[in-house]
Amino acid sequence: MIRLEKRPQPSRVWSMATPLVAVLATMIAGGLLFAALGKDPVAAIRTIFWDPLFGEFAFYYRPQLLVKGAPLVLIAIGLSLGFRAGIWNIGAEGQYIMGAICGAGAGLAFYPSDSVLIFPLMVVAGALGGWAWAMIPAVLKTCFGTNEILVSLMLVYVAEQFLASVSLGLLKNPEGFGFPGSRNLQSWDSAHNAELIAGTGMHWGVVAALIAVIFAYVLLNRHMLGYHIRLSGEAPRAARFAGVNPTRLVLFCLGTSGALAGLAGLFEVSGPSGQISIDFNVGYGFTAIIVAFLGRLHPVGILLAGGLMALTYIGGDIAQSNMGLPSAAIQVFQGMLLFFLLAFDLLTNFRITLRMREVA
Amino acid sequence: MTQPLLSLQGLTKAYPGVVANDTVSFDIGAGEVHALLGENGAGKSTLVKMIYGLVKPDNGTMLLRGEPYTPGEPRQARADGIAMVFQHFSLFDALNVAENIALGMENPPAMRDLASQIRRVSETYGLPLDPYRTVGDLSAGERQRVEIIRCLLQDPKLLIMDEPTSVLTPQEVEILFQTLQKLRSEGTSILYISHKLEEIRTLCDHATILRLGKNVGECVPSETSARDMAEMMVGTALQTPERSGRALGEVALDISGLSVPAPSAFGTALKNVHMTVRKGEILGVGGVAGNGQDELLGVLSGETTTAADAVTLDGAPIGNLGPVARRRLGILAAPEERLGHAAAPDMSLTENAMLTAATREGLASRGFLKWGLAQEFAEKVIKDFDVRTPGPENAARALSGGNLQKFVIGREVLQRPEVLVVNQPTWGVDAAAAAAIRQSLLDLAAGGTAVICISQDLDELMEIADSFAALNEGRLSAPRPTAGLSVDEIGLMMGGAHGMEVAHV
Amino acid sequence: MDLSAINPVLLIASLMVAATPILIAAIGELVVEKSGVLNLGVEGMMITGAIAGFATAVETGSPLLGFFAAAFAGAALSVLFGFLTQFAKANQVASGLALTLFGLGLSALMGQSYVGVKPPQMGDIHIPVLSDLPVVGPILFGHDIILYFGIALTAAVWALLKFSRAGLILRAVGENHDAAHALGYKVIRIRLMAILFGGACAGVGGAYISLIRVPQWTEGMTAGVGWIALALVVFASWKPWRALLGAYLFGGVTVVQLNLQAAGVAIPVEYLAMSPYVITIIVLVILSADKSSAPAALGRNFHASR
Amino acid sequence: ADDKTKVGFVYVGPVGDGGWTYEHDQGRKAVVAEFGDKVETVYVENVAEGPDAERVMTQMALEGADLIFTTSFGYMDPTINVAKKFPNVKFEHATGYKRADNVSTYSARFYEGRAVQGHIAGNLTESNIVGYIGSYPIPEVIRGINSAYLHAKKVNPDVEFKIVWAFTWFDPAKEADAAKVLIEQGADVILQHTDSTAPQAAAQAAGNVYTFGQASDMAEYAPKPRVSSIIDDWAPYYIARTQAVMDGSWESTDTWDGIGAGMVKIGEITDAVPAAVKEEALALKASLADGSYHAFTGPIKKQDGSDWLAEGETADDGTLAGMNFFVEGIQGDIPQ
Ligand SMILES: Nc1ncnc2c1ncn2[C@@H]1O[C@H](COP(=O)(O)OP(=O)(O)OP(=O)(O)O)[C@@H](O)[C@H]1O
Ligand SMILES: Nc1ncnc2c1ncn2[C@@H]1O[C@H](COP(=O)(O)OP(=O)(O)OP(=O)(O)O)[C@@H](O)[C@H]1O
Ligand SMILES: [Mg+2]
Ligand SMILES: [Mg+2]
Repeated sequence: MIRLEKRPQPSRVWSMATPLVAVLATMIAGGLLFAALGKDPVAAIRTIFWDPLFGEFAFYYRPQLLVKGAPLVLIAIGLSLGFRAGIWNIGAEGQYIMGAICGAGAGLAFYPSDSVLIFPLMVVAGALGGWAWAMIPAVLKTCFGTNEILVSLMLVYVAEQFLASVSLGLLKNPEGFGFPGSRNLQSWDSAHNAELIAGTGMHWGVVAALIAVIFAYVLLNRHMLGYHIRLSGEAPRAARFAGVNPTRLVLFCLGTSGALAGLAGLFEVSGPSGQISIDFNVGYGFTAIIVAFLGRLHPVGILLAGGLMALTYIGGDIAQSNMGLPSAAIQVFQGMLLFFLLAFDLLTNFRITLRMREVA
Repeated sequence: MTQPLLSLQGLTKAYPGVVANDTVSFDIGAGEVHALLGENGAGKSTLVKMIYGLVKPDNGTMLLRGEPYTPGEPRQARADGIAMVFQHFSLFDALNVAENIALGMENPPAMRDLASQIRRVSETYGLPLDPYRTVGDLSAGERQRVEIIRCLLQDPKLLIMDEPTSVLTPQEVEILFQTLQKLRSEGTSILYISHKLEEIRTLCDHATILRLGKNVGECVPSETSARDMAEMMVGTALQTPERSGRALGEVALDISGLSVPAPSAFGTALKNVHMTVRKGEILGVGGVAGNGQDELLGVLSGETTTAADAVTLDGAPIGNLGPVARRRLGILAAPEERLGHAAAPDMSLTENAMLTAATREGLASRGFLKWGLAQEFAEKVIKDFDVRTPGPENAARALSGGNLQKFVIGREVLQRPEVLVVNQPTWGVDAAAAAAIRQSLLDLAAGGTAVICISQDLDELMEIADSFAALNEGRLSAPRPTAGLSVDEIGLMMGGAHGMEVAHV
Repeated sequence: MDLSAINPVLLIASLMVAATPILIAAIGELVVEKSGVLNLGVEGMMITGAIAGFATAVETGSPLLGFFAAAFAGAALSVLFGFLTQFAKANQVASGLALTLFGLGLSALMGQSYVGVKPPQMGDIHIPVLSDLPVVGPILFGHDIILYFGIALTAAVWALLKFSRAGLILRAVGENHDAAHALGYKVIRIRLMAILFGGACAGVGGAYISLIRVPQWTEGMTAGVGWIALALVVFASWKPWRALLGAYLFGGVTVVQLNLQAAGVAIPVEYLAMSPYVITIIVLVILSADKSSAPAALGRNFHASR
Repeated sequence: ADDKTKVGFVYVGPVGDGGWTYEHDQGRKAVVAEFGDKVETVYVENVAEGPDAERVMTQMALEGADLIFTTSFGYMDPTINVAKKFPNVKFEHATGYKRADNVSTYSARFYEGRAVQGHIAGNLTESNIVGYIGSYPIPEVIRGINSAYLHAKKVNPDVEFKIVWAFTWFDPAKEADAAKVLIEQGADVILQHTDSTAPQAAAQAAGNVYTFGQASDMAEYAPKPRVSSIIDDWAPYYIARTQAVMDGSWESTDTWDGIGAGMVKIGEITDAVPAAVKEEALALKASLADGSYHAFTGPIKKQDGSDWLAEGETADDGTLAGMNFFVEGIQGDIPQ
């Protein structure tokens, strides 16, 4: 008979080891899936995990890992603060969109100025846009007790409609022959979030993501506010007893995650993506939720998880093109990764004992 | 002698790190009221859970009316005529009385019939209950009636009661006893768990005493003194805390005319509460659980804020200040619920030290935390209060209840409070540790601290408090000096019998 | 603008169709949440049900078999969630999201050879006389059988929760799992059954989209309906009839906005397009005051320390 | 293996979308069928517009692709960016307007097909209400609406278009709703610029309603409600361009082909259409194919009544490419 026994305290060893075990298990189960689809499993796993890092064209893919991973990490860091406190913002996608729209809009209002203030202005506007969008569920929650999961999610759909609307109207490129989409910010130096060092993939969004990781680490481990965030998540009543004001915490957590998502949107629209368009958003806000959990809501974990997730995307695309794996298979693969991680997490908090029941 | 109703033979149950029951054997006769005694953690609840089929023994056998009895689940136990009133209520706040009772029955009749049965039985036994009321709105005493009636409706042959009186006023206890006597006269056996030895002496025919999971003795309670029984339970001689006579200073904390609405759907509203505590005084607040104890603590600790002048400290209004500001002024508190309120279960003791000590112990500067200092403070608490744990890096939930309680009380006491509010300071703590905690409260008071001790343990309050007030449905009675207060008077202060009546025989 | 072009009878009939997949999925989730479990994977189970039902209907030629297969597939997927949350004690929010991600991928994989295939048709039931009544005929009696199944399911779940012992036990488990355990109810087993039921309902809801409402198979075709179903449960304060009302309201807003567009009403299209979501938020705010029947143990995992 | 020509395809949707991406993938398969061992094709589906597209194109170029088709408007800037880095790789961008030495653009004149549909629709409608399901109000879609309207109006002066914007490229349930709404409001012919068969099914359920296949033939709904269709047929173009790369004759071009070149096909007109109408429609198709007739031939006024094309004048490609106005007679505004 298999029995679970709660450990007196979480096992440190397992909390480090489970992500690795989960990745291994995913490789095995994913390999089986690929084999079932008639592909060479070993080659597929190698293509996804090895080639982007050490393959022939790694010089190109490694910087791309930063480009793909940065927005994920930036958003996930913000989300993790709320998740730690038991505040569930799952509408980061909407905040990302609104950040991009506000940031790009603020910049484009001054087109074609070459002031050096344009980009900083856009950064501020982007953060504010995401922040404001997240404040809607925050205020509704604190004033009316409305469920923030659902409100933030509904606002994603609203933001998507809004994005379509500005792509076709307000922000449409006047020189774009009537096609939807804004001017390309990549070709406007004062608004372009260019690579800081050419060929490295390092742009301001990557810098911001790294700063966010450090900031979150210090906040959670060294600062009263971060301590209160953790406390609220683990024991809300004890948090109240410690002096935490739940309303302020909700506003802070949702506001911060919104602002970071908005920043991610801004850095993306002014950099790698370049323009506001109907299909500007590509699901970073949702993927970041997965990254946050994959990183076990820990800043360093999120950094690694963001990298891992980016790797599966990039490697997945390579596998599609080189091996003909359908993109759905990659999606299933990513779902498995999360499943395994959640399942193996069990080992951190529980001890599994196998024993024969003696006959009474 | 006739065949016993239930015979336990060598029951053993081990949990990781603890042997909760170690080859326990005894018999319960038909129509007998059998007491099960023992300190906290001695294994009483575990034992009755095995009888009720909730826990499977590792070893040993049970015989019911001479037949082997191995209940796989509570349903089977109920079918065999065994009913149980749980120590921690097994009730559902959002459901009504009838639904709660139906959940505890095997084949409940249709709701309408059940409701009339509930009315009938509850009246017969003097425990009036409205079957359609929502349980969350009931007082603790009424909730227990729900549990008891749930059992009575099944015509039990053996009724197990795990600490039923801790939530009752003395008058209610009196009535409960008459109910139980009536049941006994009808031939029902009762297995009765309580820490209140005087109760056991009046009620029970026979007692089994557990210590550290082992059966360490039996006695006939009416023929044994309470002190002897206590010493059998603890295994050593008991010492009572010293209370040196001390002079009371001026008024430290004053509450006047405070009313607070219930914080949640199933909470209690505080109504027109007046209270003053002087420096060096220990004010005992008694009352049955669920009459506003948590809410009162919340108002004092700052978790619930009120109009500024409703609460004053040394004459200064503080009612609008939150917990942190109050700590800065020296008002500290230790809530009843250790895990989840006083401490965060999954955090280490160091982190839990930070929980309340950051302000007064200077564990943070400009919001940045000094974990080194926090750890030192945690170590000091562990050392000074004899908290048994490998070290401050352990999670709070890895500690036994008593040790965590010592940590929680120590954490507040060592911060040199001006006013200390404690709720149930020795709940679930063994006698020696309880004595140490009480002593530390007395020492604090001797040093000039005003102490408010909220407790359901009247003996405890009589032992340490200078004056006594009782909470009853959110109202606080006027405090009276403890010296010379009789149990009857206390009972009346606690609200008397709360509408219970003597069983109609 | 020509509002007279909008025929209220047809509008009601079509909003009933638009509401049915949301309704069925929401009723399933309502039962799950009543047992104290929050499964955010509705979207993933719906889309899996959509393809499983579609494929089965195409292969067997029977839409009804398709619906059975969809229920089975939805339930099968929910087993994963049940395992993660009930045995591995994983966070329910994360597990639900994982389920959605996985379901979207899996359905796409399963559906590769069903793109562009036309499914067998599920006939509307025609009740002589009744279906031909003016006004009420088309509204009440001119639909397919699954639509009626949705309404019957609502009624059944309502009755079950309110009057039956099973419903009482389910509510008890969602209210206080420790107490339920102490009384001898198998918390994990009951929750697993609720999760399975929720999965089956989500599957049927998904298949309604791919077999009746659209009907065809395309990847990602549920397009967020699962999330709306989740919103609906809260919105309905965990009351089945209110879920029905909510589903009709949401379906109604969607259909009405298209009607207004077609009638040329001068409200900017993008506002009309976002209106269902905005209205959902507004109603959520209005109804959030009523938490009376929110299961107290919702989202908390149970571990019996035996 | 290096003597093989490697052709890459970047798709915006899944190949299983049954519409836009599906048809491009049919084109890819035609290339494989045509050249067999001499080519190797690779594709990546579900590639988001923006940096992901740029990465996937770069990856294909790095891995030795000789020719890359990027099949969505949003890939325009990424295509140009990547093309700069790989001067020896040829790029083909669909529906855009930016070209370079190694970047061609290509698109199809769907509006020619819309003209034929409009002609049939104008004849078939009895309620004189034609429903039109638009995705987003972009030039491509507006062009189609204008073309269909002009030709419906020509045969039926009383015809009226009811336009519903779905504001999504892809949401079968919403498309179904939109079709039902239009039918309920009196439309007996539905034109669609969205890719699913949901409107066909709705029309079939409703009974006496006509529809047209879009992007693919949707023949499963023939002969009625689907009476004809516009089919994207990229195969001839893809084969020709691959051949050009093999020959070394590839040059940067701007291709905007219609019925004549076979890039736009008119699916079989079924017998649900009266023979006379069918004949006229085929004649219209023929004249569009041989260039003797342009779908936008004056006199045409804009919606606001201002003149656009004078008698006999035909629209220039520039205006058509960026078309952002309705022609006279269409009710309602283009959402901005
Ligand atoms: N589920 C469990 N897992 C591990 N240990 C347990 C569990 N339940 C009880 N124990 C341990 O078994 C011992 C006996 O507990 P039990 O609850 O039976 O004591 P008790 O005599 O009823 O105490 P109290 O007077 O506090 O109710 C304690 O040390 C307790 O910590
Ligand atoms: N539910 C549980 N799961 C796991 N371990 C438990 C559980 N309950 C108690 N324990 C463990 O059992 C041990 C004894 O706990 P308990 O609180 O019952 O102690 P106790 O015997 O009552 O001691 P004290 O007199 O100090 O309260 C502790 O180490 C505790 O971690
Ligand atoms: Mg204990
Ligand atoms: Mg006990």
